[in-house]
Amino acid sequence: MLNDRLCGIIESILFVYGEAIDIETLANALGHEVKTVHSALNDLEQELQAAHRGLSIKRFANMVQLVSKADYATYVERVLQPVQRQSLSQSALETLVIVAYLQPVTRQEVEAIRGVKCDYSLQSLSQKGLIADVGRKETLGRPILYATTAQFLSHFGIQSLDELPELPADFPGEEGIQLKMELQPQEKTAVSRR
Amino acid sequence: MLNDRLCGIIESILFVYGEAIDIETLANALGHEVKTVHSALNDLEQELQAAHRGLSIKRFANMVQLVSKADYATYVERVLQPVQRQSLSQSALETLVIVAYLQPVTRQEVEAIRGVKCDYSLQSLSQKGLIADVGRKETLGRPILYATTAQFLSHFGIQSLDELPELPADFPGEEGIQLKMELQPQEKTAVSRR
Amino acid sequence: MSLVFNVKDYQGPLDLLLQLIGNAKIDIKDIFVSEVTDQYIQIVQNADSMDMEEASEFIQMAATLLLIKSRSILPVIQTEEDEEDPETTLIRQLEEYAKFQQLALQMQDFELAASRLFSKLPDEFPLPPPVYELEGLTLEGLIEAFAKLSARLLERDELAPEKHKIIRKDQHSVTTFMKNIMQKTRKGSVGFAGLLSKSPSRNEVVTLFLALLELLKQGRLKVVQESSDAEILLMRNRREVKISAE
Repeated sequence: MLNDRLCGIIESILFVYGEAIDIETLANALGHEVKTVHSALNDLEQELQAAHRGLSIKRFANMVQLVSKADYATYVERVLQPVQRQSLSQSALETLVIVAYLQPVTRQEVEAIRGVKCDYSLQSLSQKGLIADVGRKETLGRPILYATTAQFLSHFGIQSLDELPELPADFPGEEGIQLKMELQPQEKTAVSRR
Repeated sequence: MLNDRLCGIIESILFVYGEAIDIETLANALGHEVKTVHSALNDLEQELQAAHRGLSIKRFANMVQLVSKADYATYVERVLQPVQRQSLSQSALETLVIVAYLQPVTRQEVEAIRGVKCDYSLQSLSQKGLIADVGRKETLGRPILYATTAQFLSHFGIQSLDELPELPADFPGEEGIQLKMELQPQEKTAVSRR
Repeated sequence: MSLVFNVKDYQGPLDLLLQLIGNAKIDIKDIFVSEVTDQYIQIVQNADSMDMEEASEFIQMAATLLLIKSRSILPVIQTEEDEEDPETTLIRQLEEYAKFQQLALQMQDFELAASRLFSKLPDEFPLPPPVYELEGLTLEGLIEAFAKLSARLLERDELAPEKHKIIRKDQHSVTTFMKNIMQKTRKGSVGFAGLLSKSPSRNEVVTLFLALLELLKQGRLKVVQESSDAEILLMRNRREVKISAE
């Protein structure tokens, strides 16, 4: 190919440049006619279609840019955003327990029990897919209701919420929780489990 | 080529990543063995040697980076002026070379050879990430030991320390250095790395 | 020969000496029989505005050179046996340093070659939301978290009891009241009020009344009230009496 070297040079320039570059600027710098550069770009474009190439050319208006190949985007994502291994903090676990037993439950209700702000732990549990926003409570401010997800069940190795351990009759927490629940009276039976 | 697609995927990732990436990280993210990735990198490297390719692969330590081809540097510079070349000062270079050959080495040992104070050049090399503090020598005063980094290899375009030019045959070497070291008598083997 | 040197152009006294040796085209070992020593001392003397920090090393070297020169003029001073004479030390140091200078020069070529490889900045790549792989989640951990939470809640409630009213578990149930009524009516009729405790809660009254209604529905009890404000008398149905008598 006559344009072999020119193709290589253009690839080199586009690579380092990173952004889109005006084809005329490119031609001037290389001392070639715009036509020649266009033809070299055509060759390059064709060559980049092969599976062993990870790049592609983007042309728009009179600009050209070297970009990564869309087909391989998922692999790029895997490297840039590897799966993060995490465990839950004690505070997140507590929040999760409250949501699991009292769902659907609002942030305010969880906070009333834990006695601390829970925005962060609720957000982090949501992000991890353990709880989800399942609607809004029809009270003042229509607060978001949280419930556990199917992923929650699978993470803890249970098939349904019924398998959650029953609370012992004399469980000190039970009383405390129900007490707090009076602040926001609700029918325990009206809970809709997903 | 069996690795066709893998080559393309790696090229794509290296392109987006821009910086040098750890080969193990790459292999983990792709779900391949390090060996397989190395072999794909070899294929890619060979393929990039063709005139119509403007890129090349730089490997150092356990890292790999996609860079432009050296042969086409003058063209790249025509478009991208001014390209900042970071070459080291004579005094920094001398200090760095001594560290490279005698690592791990203390400031006092470097100064004994150069015959001048080296605090400043060691500090500036550390700042540039070319050398790093790797521990302390178990002698009086527990002086800091310096060694070169992966960045050092990258700066000089070599894959490992084995590629450093060989020491001249009649190099006085250990003997000569130990002469100066008499000021701080110490066992060269007593090095403790962190 | 006018030497216009600035010591700042050199990487220290060894560098300057090597340059002078190079200019004089002599072997390092011949340094003391050449004019290099004189040249060196002259340069250091003529150098104006040296800062003390840099100067000290150059001056120290000048002193060493002068010592060596004086030794060559004076009758030989016997040095201690295992002590190296300053000439040997300096030559060794110069040779050693020269090697590293040579290596540095080669490394400069490497550096130049490597500087022809340009990298590119990372792309701004749109990423999907992060994926988390959760580890160490167990049912036991969940229960434990609940236990800890409960313990803390209890402690908190004990610390500030006045803040909350304690609601007791329901002590009364319809079934137990039904049993009570049947037992107390065994020996004849009983007044409704007589079945209640001394200071009954509303809950107790209601539950007792519910138990009463239930027994009436089942036909096991009869209720008699003389007038609307008279006491309600409860008595067993005859059939019930019969059955229990049998």
